[in-house]
Amino acid sequence: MERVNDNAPGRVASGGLDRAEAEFEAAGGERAEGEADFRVDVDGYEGPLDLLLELARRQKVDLSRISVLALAEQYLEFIEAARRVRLELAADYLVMAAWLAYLKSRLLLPAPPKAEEPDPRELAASLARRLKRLQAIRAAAERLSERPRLGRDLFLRGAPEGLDIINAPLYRASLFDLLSAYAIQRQKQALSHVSLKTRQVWSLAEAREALERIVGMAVEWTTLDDYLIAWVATPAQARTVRASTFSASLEMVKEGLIDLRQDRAFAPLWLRRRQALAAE
Amino acid sequence: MADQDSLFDLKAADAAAFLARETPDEAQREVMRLCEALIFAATEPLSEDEMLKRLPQGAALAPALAYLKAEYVSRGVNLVRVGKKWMFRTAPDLAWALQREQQEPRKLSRAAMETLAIIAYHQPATRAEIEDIRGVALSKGTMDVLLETGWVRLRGRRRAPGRPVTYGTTENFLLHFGLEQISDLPGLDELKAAGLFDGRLPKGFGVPQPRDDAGLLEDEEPLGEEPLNEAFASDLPEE
Amino acid sequence: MADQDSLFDLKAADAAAFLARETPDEAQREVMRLCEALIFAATEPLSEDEMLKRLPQGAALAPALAYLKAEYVSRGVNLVRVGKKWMFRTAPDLAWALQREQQEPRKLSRAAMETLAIIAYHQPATRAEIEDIRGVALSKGTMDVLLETGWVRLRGRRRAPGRPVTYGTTENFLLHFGLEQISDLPGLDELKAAGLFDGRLPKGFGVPQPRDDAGLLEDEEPLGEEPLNEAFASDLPEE
Repeated sequence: MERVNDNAPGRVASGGLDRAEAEFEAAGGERAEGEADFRVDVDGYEGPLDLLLELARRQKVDLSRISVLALAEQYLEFIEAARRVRLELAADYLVMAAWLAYLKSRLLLPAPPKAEEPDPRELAASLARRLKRLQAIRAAAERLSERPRLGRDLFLRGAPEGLDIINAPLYRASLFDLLSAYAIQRQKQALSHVSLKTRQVWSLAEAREALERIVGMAVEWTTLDDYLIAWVATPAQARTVRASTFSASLEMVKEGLIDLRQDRAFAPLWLRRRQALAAE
Repeated sequence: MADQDSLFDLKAADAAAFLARETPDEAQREVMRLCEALIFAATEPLSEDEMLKRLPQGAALAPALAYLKAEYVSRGVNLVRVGKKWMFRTAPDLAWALQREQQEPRKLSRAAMETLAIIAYHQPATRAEIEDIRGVALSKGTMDVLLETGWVRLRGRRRAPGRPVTYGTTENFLLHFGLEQISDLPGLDELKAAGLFDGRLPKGFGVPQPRDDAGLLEDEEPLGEEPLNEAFASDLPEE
Repeated sequence: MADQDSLFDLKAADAAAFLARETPDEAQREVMRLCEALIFAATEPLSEDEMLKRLPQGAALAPALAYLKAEYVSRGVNLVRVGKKWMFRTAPDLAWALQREQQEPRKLSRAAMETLAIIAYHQPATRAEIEDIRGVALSKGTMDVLLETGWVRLRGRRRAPGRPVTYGTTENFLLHFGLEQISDLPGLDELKAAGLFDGRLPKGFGVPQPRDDAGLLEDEEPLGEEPLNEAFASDLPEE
């Protein structure tokens, strides 16, 4: 059970009680004269112990000198009154009532010959102790909540500069890491050099660019090999240079830039700038 | 050098007497200046360990803090200790000038405040002990609210049938309520003398001192990994 | 009361003289306490107007601030005026204590590890040589990290076109990897025996005998003062 605040209706184990309905005048003539009607609001109590403490306070004596018998009677009257208005009471109120009724009868009756049951005086004292303990914790809670609070009464520095921790890196590596990094990378590199030995290839674009430079000079029939293969290519490149140049020359013939002739199969290729262009 | 521990509770008159008796030398003055600057600059209460890490080797921290505390007792800002941590904060009697209108801290319900008080004065406390003192069942919401404030923590489990979870207060609790240590709780001595919080102990066994140490008591054990079979399973801090 | 404006720039000696001459009375002490708390708790520098709003009617602000400032001059925290606003600030000479270095362990990237190994075995090595051996371009970051470790140093320049910087290892390198001298680095046979190289190596593959002589080799010359025209100009340790 939790009470949201002192006034709002709280949730109560009995559940669904309308506050207005829960409020009623308690029967009882124990009140001091002049005191306002003892209006009991079940919602206002946090359980039977809380109610008992409130009733005990009305005895206006030190809790250690309280009359537990009187207290039990008041509680039972309260419960009786609540039942008369058909107020549904939480089970723990009724359990307490049953226990207090038992305690009351034990306090009033002479002790049974065989004292097998607990001494009623002990039980009463224990109840008084519980009430005292509840009252004490209430007072403690009160004192605690009256303490100056941080952020309300006490303030820390509004704008602290802050303490810096500068993280200086501390590198760690083992000799094994170092050696294996070295070995792995050198081995990889050594092997990839062998397998990836690339052939040098003259691209079509490169061949065309070279050819265009040559054409300017080739007013007369000239062999392709004389210019390109001899001067540009190393022996290893000869084939790719010849192949790419031939393809590029066919392109240029098609565009009407040069003439191309070959006297017989596998004979040298002759190349000449188109006459019309040469005349310009 | 006077007994330092007693200085940590010193009042203005004690402080004046202490300062009249003891005068820090130049080296101590310098350690004091450093402590002052460090605690001032820190965004949170500063532990003595952290201070030592930043002070020159062999600096005498304890006397420096004792002097500083004494010097600040009568000022508008006080040096206070919470557990093993230090901070400056405004003097309690100046609250009226500092209070900021809009910032009213959320008020705890009476149930929550009482539960907090039981946990504080009676810790480590189990749910059953809290319910026994208050005479009503403890709602899950109340405990949720308290855990949310950061003032209450789950400490461990009681070595008892059902291994119930034990609750205690945090350093934040001390900080928030301006307590240096848990034994500074108001009225604690009277309550102990009256034997009112001997809940689970038979009479004559003495009264347990509230404990909020990080370590567990003899009758406590770690929370462990098993699911909480309490009604408060959801109280466990999220991982 | 001395001229207050001059007090706002006062030094320790002036402050002592001022405090010896002037003693605040009890009322002034209370205003000082309030100012102290207000400035302390404020989230930004506090103007005198704002202070006046929270002080009792007729409080003498200026002398209180002058006293306060003088009292704080020699402390670890100083009261300073910025324009017409006031704030506490840790004493400038203690800035060193507010920063603390903490070593944070870090691992080298694979690229950095490989580069370090190549420098160790092939030193003195230029950037081009490292790139040639690794088969990939060397990023600036990698070399920065290696220089930061303190294991790699700039040795000099190669007597070659472009006069590229040569890199070598440091004494710290030997220390960290537990080597007495650089020639203790295992050779090809030892590396093979350790299973680090498998058998598939091309003919003529070798591992150099590393050397890290402090002196420059014949084909090296001092770094000199000319600016580094390398891509790694920023690799040079800061002055």
